Amino acid sequence: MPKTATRQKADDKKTRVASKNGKSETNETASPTTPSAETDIVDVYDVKEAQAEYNKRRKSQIASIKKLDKELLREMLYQMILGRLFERKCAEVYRMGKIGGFCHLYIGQEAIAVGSMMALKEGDYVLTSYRDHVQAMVAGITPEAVMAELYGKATGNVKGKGGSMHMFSKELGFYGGHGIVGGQIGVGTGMAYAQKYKGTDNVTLCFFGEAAVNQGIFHESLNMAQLWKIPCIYICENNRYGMGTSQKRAMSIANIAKKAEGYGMAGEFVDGMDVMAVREATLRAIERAREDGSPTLLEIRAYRYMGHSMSDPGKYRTTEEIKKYQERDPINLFQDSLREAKVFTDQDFEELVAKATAAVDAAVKFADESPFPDESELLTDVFAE
Amino acid sequence: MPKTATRQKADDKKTRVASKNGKSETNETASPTTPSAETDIVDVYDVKEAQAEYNKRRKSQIASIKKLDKELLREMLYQMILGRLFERKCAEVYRMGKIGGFCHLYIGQEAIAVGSMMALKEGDYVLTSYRDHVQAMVAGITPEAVMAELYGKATGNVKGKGGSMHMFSKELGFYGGHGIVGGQIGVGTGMAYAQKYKGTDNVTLCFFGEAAVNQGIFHESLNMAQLWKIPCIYICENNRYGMGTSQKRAMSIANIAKKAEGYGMAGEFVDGMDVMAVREATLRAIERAREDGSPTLLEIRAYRYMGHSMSDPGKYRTTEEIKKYQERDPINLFQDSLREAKVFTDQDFEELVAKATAAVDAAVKFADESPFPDESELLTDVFAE
Amino acid sequence: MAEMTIRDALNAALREELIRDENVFIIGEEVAEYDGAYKVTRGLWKEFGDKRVVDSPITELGFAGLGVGAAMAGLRPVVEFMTWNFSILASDQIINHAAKMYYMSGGQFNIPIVFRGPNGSAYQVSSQHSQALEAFYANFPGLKVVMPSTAADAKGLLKSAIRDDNPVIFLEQETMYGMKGEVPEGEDFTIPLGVADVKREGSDCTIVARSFTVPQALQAAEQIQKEFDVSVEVVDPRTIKPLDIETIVNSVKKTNRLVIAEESHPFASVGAEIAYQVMENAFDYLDAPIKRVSTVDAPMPYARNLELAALPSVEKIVAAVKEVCYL
Amino acid sequence: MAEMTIRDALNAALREELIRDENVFIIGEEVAEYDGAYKVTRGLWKEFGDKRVVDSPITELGFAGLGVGAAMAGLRPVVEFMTWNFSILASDQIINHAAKMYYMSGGQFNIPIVFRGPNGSAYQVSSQHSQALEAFYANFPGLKVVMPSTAADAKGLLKSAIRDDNPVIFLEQETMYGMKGEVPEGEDFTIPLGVADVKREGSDCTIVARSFTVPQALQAAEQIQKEFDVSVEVVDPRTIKPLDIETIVNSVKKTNRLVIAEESHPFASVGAEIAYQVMENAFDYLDAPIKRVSTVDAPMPYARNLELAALPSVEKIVAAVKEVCYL
Ligand SMILES: Cc1ncc(C[n+]2csc(CCOP(=O)(O)OP(=O)(O)O)c2C)c(N)n1
Ligand SMILES: Cc1ncc(C[n+]2csc(CCOP(=O)(O)OP(=O)(O)O)c2C)c(N)n1
Ligand SMILES: [Mg+2]
Ligand SMILES: [Mg+2]
Repeated sequence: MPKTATRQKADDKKTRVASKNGKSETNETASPTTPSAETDIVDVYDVKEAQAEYNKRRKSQIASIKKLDKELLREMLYQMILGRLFERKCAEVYRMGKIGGFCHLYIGQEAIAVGSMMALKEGDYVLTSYRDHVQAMVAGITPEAVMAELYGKATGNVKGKGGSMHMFSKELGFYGGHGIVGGQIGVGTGMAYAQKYKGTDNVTLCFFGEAAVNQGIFHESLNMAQLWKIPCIYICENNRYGMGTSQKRAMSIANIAKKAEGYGMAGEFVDGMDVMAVREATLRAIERAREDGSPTLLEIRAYRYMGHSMSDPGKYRTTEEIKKYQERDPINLFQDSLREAKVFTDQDFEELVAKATAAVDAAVKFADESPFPDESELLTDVFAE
Repeated sequence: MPKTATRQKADDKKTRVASKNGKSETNETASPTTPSAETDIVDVYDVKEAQAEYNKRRKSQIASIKKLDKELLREMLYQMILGRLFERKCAEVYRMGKIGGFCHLYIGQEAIAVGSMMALKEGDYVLTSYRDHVQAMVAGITPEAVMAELYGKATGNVKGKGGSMHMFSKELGFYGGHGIVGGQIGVGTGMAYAQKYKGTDNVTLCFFGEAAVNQGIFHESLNMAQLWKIPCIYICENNRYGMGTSQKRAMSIANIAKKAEGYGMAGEFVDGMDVMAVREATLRAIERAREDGSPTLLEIRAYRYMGHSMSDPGKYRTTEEIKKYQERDPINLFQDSLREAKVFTDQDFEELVAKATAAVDAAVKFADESPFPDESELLTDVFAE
Repeated sequence: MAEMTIRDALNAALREELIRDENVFIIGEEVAEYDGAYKVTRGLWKEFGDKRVVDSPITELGFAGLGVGAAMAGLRPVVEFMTWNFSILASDQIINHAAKMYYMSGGQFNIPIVFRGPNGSAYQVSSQHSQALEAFYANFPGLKVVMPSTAADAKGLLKSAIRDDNPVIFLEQETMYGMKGEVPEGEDFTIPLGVADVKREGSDCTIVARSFTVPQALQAAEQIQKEFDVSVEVVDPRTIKPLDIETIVNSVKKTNRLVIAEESHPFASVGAEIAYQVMENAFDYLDAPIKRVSTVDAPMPYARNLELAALPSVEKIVAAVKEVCYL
Repeated sequence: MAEMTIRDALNAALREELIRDENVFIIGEEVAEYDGAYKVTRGLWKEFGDKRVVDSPITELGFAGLGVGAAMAGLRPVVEFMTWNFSILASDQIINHAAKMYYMSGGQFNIPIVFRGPNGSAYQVSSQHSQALEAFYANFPGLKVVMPSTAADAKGLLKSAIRDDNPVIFLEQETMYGMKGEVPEGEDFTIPLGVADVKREGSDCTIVARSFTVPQALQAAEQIQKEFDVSVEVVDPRTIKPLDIETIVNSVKKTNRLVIAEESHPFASVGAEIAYQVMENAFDYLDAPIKRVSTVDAPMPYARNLELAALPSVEKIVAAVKEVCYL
């Protein structure tokens, strides 16, 4: 009985990074009951239903896991754990006043960045919104450079000039880190346009939230992408909320993937708690894009565990709702599959958790000990010479 | 054999305002052959196909014509003829240098403004783009006031301050006359929002071209309209071109009405050469809107006979193409139906043509004799007191 | 008089105008159930409900356009931008539509609408979230532009803006929402648009400051008084457009020296305009070149030390006053 | 030297840069098959094909964003706005993305892109189509702003703009496209950004004019010379940002009098900025207040007589010169 096996393991602290001693993980002081019928979005997409579909896929997934390179699987799980622990640490040091401005955490969405980005090849590009720490690290930016940036230090990923919302690495093909909701959809379309212009078969992964879908630039960009066959893969990270507003209070339809039809574009709905499903859907989209530049819209549904940003009290959803989604924690689900596939043992998990913990601690130490930027930096990088 | 009957009548000059002695009507010096495969859009929507569908509807249409009030039918035909002759006159006086700036003519699209606007009731609102002369007149603005505005005279519809693109009448519920492609889609959504806010069952007809559909504000507005049930009827006047660019070179799908699905909105494709079809589709949309505010997207397909504006040489389409569409001239088709329905005789037609001709001549005389605005007008109407 | 924060003063103004005129409604991101990203609309949705206080999707151009159309049809929308940085996406509806509609329609359709929200910097929110946009909008005829710096001004000016029959750009400052001040009692308290306020009387030098820089200018004035026994007058135009140049010019005619402090970037700023108009009207009274203190001409950096170096400050204003007074 | 129109000079610059660097491509509405709404790109699509010259849908924000992304990825887009009025819809991509990317990314991603098209009035196209937007963009760090007034400047500056590694706002003027001038031969002819040009030498008064007002200023200078034997110098900054204030200041130090003529609206205009900087750098040299001639502070009316009354003109510039020269 794999399921019960899972449940038992779920109580084994050492191998569980997901749930912190059973309590729901969030920085919110959420009210115990639904504040308004409006904000109860469970009817939009039922967690049980998602789990049922997941269970149907389970067998074939175990099989495909067995086929995958073990080191790749290890790296995937490691990056998910690192992302989780790094973001937890951000919340901790933010409260200590080490980080300024806005700080948007990725906890609950790890399977999206990891599942999709680890399907890329050399020369592919990635860009996302202000919720960018984990994508940045999966792209290869070190936890040290990201944390130092959050601290506004000279050793930060962008020398302390961007902060939490603006991570960038030309060398690693990570194109940011953008603060205007939807803005990166236009930019990403252009990056992919350049990839095709140069005659490469490379693709761009453009991440954005479900609320960004309502912005005009989404519409303008998808039309051009399909019209001109631009190899951009539009990944809508549907974490159910745009700040305090649930999708159903902001969007006239529930099924975002369906919007692709309005452009004659390929669209697919993906379970964002299932890293393997994310990987496979992304690979299908990548194949189309490398083939003839055809773009794809992926709606990948997960859940934002924490508040919108560190300053979000989050009175707009219930603890029940948060708990409900957390039952399908992407790290737990992946660990269970890996265990069932007999790829890794609990000891492997412990090692990865230990490694990630060490990396996060080293990042904080590095950030703490780094100097603030020199004031002369204020007027540099305004114009390229 | 109604069809041949029609063809015979087609040669009867006196009763035909549509085709000018058989030549295709346009201000373009169009090349005889297709300049580029790209611009041959006949494959997108075949005129024969449209005519075939039209013939299927024909019987029931004749029947519904017979049920309609004869004076309403007379007014509908009159407004179509007036629009046609008024725009021809504009082209004529524009060439004489009487009109400055841009001048966008409506010839070929008359059935859209007349069929839809004449289905409205007191308190409903209308707004459109810069291609606004005919909508303005159907709303009740006199040909004199419109022509005087084109002449930039003090007696113009907006005192010479707006010109061809900016006709307005608060009294008549005509909300302009807007020059930014797509801009009026946002404004119209707000007008309808106010109608609902005030608790009326009124609706807003918001006209825009097919190229405006690609603007972000179309997407942003339709989402809000469906989300909040705003009684706005979005009428896409698909005249096949945005300036020199055919729909298929600018939009990734051919079927604009289908875009409504991306918002969960009602959408309908309408033959814009058939004024009765336009009227009936609009009535269906109006009913939905008055009921509970539900918006509708109507794609009404016609054809722009003239160049985009008076300064458009129009090298991007062939005379064959223009001729092909003109075979289904909306005024001819309506006259044929009225004749077949035995509602009007050729004499009625002649009277209407004579009346419209007189109205247009009077408008030119009025505009010619009117004074230019006083220079003191330059600084008035900047702020309301 | 009651002491309250600028946030609460704005909230009171909104509440009073919602009560006073049922055509007034508020629309914007998170203004309703969330009580506003910066809590300016706190409690209003609970009190007035879905019709009067509306959470919009994140579609700045769309809901600005909706507001313009609603205003054209007789309502009085108050459109909140979560921050003014995002209004750039909506600027076509503000500049090409709201600002021109009355003129374009030959005086038929005025647009009674208020666009409001926080402007300028907000503690390390970096370059895309720290812009002061008064110059961006003030350049266009048809728009009124307001920038309050105290609780009383915030309340009195916002009420006037909502009652005004024209589009009004109402620029607040996030770091000032918590500042307290005395506010006159009563729903009838308003402050007319277009009237400057002398925030501090003085005889030797004039500082024209607005919003963010007003508290700094007042501190600078105190410091200069103490250190050099030089008396500085602080003039707050409060409304940028229409600009009460007369009050400014009269002050300069008295002090013969002018410093302009502003949070915006310098190039073609409102400060440049004020300098030009003062020169035009009081050229012979100026005993020194006008000195401007603005945010540096670079995007806003994230690091706190760099951000502080970028922004105007008491020190920078003091230095400017010393320069024009040859101290 | 070859005589050609500004339109042809721009066209030649585009053509030469398309040949010189295959990363250069042109995108915009009607730029390809239609040869450009104002024919600036005439013949380029036929010569270079679909890849290098691209007709875009009417989605200003979208194709500006596409350009920014393409530039980030190493291409050199030349984005045409059919007119700058429509760029307001794209201003978020220009101001929040193109202008800030290099700084935000700590110097990693520069944006080599040119945004170009006609700016200002164009014979009775009314308020939504007649705006001069140089102040709108020049206020934001990270953007260069260029405004040519002759065929030679148009060609030399556009080539430099395309080769520049930063976002450049290149503002043309529709009513000037047909103006002829001598243009140096050869692909290597360029004019560096940031260098002003003295279009007419003079000793008694300086007129700083740009784009639309340069030919007017030159005529005004002739007229003043004839009528009053007063010698007027006309300085054309050509690049608004970075601004060559030194050349302007040197001229004022010589003439002691300054008139600024501009097509934009006055409030917080580039003219205000020039006035401020001149005052800052040459206060003691000014024998009269600086006088500015701008388009009136009202939306542009349609009627020809009103439009002419709204715009700057030779007469208005002459009057301003007389005023500052006390003639
Ligand atoms: C144009 C714009 N409007 C508003 C904001 C403020 N804001 C930042 S994030 C956010 C919510 C976005 O939600 P979503 O797109 O779902 O992404 P998520 O935060 O859930 O990852 C808002 C309103 C912004 N940054 N940019
Ligand atoms: C935002 C904007 N971009 C470009 C233009 C220039 N322009 C005016 S009309 C037009 C074509 C619009 O085509 P469509 O929407 O199909 O309407 P139609 O002219 O065919 O009625 C263009 C590009 C404009 N006025 N506004
Ligand atoms: Mg979200
Ligand atoms: Mg069209």
